[in-house]
Amino acid sequence: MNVIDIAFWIFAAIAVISGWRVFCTDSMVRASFLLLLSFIAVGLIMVLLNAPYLGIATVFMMAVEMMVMALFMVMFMMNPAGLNPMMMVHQHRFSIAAGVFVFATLTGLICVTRFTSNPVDPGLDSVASLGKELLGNSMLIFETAGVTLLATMVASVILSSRSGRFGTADTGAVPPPLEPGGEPAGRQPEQHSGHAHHHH
Amino acid sequence: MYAALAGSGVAIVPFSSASVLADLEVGIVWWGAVEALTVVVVFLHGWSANAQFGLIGAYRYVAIGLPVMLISMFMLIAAALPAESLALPQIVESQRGLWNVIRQPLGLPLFLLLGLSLSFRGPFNYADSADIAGGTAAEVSGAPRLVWEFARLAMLTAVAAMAASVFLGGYLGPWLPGPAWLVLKTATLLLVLVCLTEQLARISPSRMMTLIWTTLLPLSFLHLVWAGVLAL
Amino acid sequence: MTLPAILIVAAALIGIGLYGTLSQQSFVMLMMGLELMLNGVMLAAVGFWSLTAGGLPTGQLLAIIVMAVMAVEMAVGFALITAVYRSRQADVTESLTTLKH
Amino acid sequence: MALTGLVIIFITFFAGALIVQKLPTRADHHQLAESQKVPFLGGSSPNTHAWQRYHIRYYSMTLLFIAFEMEMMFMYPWAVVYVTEGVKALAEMGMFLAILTVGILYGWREGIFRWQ
Amino acid sequence: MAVTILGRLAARAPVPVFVAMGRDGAPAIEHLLKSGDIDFTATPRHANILLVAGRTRESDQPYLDRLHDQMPHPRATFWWGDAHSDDIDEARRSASADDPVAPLRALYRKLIGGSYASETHRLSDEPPAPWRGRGDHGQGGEGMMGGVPYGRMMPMPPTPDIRDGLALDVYRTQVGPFMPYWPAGLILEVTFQGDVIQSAEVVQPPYPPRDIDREPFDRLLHEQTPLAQIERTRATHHLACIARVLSLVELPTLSRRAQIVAARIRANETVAIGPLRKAAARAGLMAAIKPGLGRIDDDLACELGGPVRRAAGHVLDSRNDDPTYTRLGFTPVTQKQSDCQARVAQWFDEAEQALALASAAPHILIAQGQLAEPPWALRAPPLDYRVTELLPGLEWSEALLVLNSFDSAALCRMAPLETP
Repeated sequence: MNVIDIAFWIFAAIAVISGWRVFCTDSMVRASFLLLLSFIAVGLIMVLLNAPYLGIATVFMMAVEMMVMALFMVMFMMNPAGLNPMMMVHQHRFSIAAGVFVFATLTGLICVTRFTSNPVDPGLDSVASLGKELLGNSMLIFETAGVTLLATMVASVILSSRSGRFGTADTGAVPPPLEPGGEPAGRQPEQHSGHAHHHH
Repeated sequence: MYAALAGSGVAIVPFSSASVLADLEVGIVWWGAVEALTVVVVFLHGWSANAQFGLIGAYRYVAIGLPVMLISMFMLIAAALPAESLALPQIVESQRGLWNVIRQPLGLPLFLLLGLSLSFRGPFNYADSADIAGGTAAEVSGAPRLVWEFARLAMLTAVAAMAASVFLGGYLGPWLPGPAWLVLKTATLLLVLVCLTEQLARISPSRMMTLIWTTLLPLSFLHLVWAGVLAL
Repeated sequence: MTLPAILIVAAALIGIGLYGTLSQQSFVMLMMGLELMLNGVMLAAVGFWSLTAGGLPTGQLLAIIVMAVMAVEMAVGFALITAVYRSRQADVTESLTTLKH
Repeated sequence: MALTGLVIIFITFFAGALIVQKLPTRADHHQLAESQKVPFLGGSSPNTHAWQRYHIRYYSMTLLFIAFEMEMMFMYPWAVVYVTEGVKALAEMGMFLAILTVGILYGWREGIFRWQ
Repeated sequence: MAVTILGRLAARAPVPVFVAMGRDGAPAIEHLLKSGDIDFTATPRHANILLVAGRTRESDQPYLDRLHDQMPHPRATFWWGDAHSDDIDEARRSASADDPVAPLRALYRKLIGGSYASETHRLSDEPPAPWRGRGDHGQGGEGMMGGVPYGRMMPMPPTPDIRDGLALDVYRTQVGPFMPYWPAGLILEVTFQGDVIQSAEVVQPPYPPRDIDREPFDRLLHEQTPLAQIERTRATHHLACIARVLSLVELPTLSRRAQIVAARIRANETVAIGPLRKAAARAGLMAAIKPGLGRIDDDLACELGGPVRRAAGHVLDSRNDDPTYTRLGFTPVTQKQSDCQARVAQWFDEAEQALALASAAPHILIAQGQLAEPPWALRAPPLDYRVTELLPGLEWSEALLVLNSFDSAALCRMAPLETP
């Protein structure tokens, strides 16, 4: 049980516990930053598996994502600081069963299969090999990733910003009328905005 | 926490060719992670006080902190091109012949601007400015405030040390031993940063955000292309 | 640091992520569950890459692509939430019932 | 291991900062009076929580930022192998940057870099 | 033992003071600025001494108590200005004439040394929303309906936002009378969504302009006064407004320099404003203020009069029909658009012009007559236009710029008490 193993188990414990705590804390902001803690732990495990670039990149990427997650959470959730207890859970038992079932099957599979073991030689410069790979024979993946990122950018901008070329976003889509210029066809969605119950 | 981040920022700076506190193979990526976590920490500092002014300061800082992180990454990548590695000791070694600040002129000024915005001083003071009555530090007094101010200064020194090693060839220098050079360069950069604090006025966050995305980012693209062509 | 240990941790993360996704009502918490699952997948990928695949470059590429999936999924997810909120002021899955009946 | 040096320094700074913060309060055990905890609003007292849904004005900028962030992830390995790969890498990264700049120009035209 | 060494060190440090600007507290501030070892803090939390400069209204007493309680121990209040009950002992009061620096330093040294007891809190100690135990659905927790650290009501139901249609929670609060760079005494009921102001109403009008600015103009009503003195007061008033705008755009050294120049002008020294203006321009003061921010239409500018009217481009100035001025070749200076930038530029131009006039005619006397421009003649009627109609849709820092771009007299007329 040399130092690396101990470190691994510590990080693994942090990751799992903070992951579990994420779903049972009231306050939203605390949940997102607990998730950040668990991601940092996973990132550090990756560094232990001598993939330093991936590990630190995970920490870097997740810090940004959790920051944005916290921003959005505070923007949309009812009481972001969890001042009143939040029991926002439905189909509770079913989800617990699903989670445990998946975990059990996976561990069963893991224990059954025998893995060939040829560990990576620590001297490998992982970043250089990744670079050669990106520019080398998997350049196609690299460019398609670029195009998908562009598609995400455009999609997220259209969906989230109010100003659009064809009128603002909250004018709502109206079904076309049966005869031109008439009353919009189809069932009118009930006007009451589907705002959930008020916490009073 | 902010102090711890600043400390780890300094840690990856190589003091001399042999000794470096943390010979991380991917130094620059860790500096990016430090910047991202700083944004998170400053946001929490503003959020924790449950007061309106602290909140305004925290959100304005995140609005400016996120795009600034991008620009600093472009600068560091441009510096890593000739060095062929992300590790800081190699970057410093690559500057043995010619310092990066001469080869890539645009790098140092932009990186210093980022340093100011990272520790929210001068024209980038969106987190603790006086017009929101002290911003995130509005509700803090006594020892916690002392630590907060110390952490801001520590982060400024971390930025100065980082800039010195990436752009001015950290410990390279003819006569003096390695670390002496590094301390000298970091001190000069700190002096430049502190003088820079009082020069420019602060524009409103929304105009600053537009300024960053529409002018500083294309500048960093140009800088990167210039470094790429040069490094061929 | 054996591979089964890493995979068990990854399985645990995936299990918790699934529980979170299914049980939480609010969109944002649902997305956090997804993020956690993807994180478990990435951990498993790196585990395989370093202990069985012997440093095959495509293994790392898979991890980077999983990270890209995380980012894309999160960006588009939040954009959808903003659009839904702008029209319906609803941030809880319960209140979206137009498809039901 | 590279990591150990980093983690040790992180923990020492963190612990140092915490100790300095907790040191003085141990000495003068002043119990914070209730009226001292009021947030500062220029003298007047707040009547609701500040912890509520805060309408950030740059939400679409953050979404675009996450997509742009992924570019950084791809650029790090590119930077390392750039010199050995030569002009081919420059052309490829040029294309990658061009694609993502189109995204930013689109965002700029949609005006998401202003306070929404 | 360590604490005493630190204590001695702290005693020598500059005195952290939070200033609650009263009716005419400005002279005290100029004294403190010149002395240099007084450190003005942005919040009471960073200060040990609350300096109440000038006379405050009776209605401000609860706000002062709240400010006093927000200060960390060891704390004390220092009343500067004479309209206060004499039960406060000598160490913490000083007449408006003499210089407050020495007593402040002595008080601070006593406070740090511990020989002076820190004042206890004035407001009641129990939380306003007392904890009524755990509710039936498990609400409650520490501070019922309020949580840590301060029990307060839950937010109001969301209302659609004026700028981007997302209906999120609205944060309605009063923004208080005593804040750095806030018109002294003004209290606004502001509703925020995020950091953009949705709507604002005046709860309490600001204090009228400072007496020392109005004194020469009042004296002119009934006797001859030297022209130089009138122009010098005009210059100091404009410089004080400029100093506030400078510190709002994060140029504290320039703003301190402007205030020191104003103090020296009041002490009749000849000082040039040119270098100050060039330094402000170089630092990008004009670029920092968004063009078109706080633009007001012409007829309102005409009613407000004074520099605001000239900033809107009207060549009306009561001085140009006065014989002595026309002999000195006086032509009113104007700007074109009437927004924040124009008003600041107008202040600079007028201050320079006033100093030029003052130096050109040091001992000419002006005949007795009605010369008081609207900003200095207070008795002008309040307008029905509210300054708070300018604020909705503005981000907080821009709103502060707009508020500070009007001189205090114009603000008083535009923000009278709301008649409920």
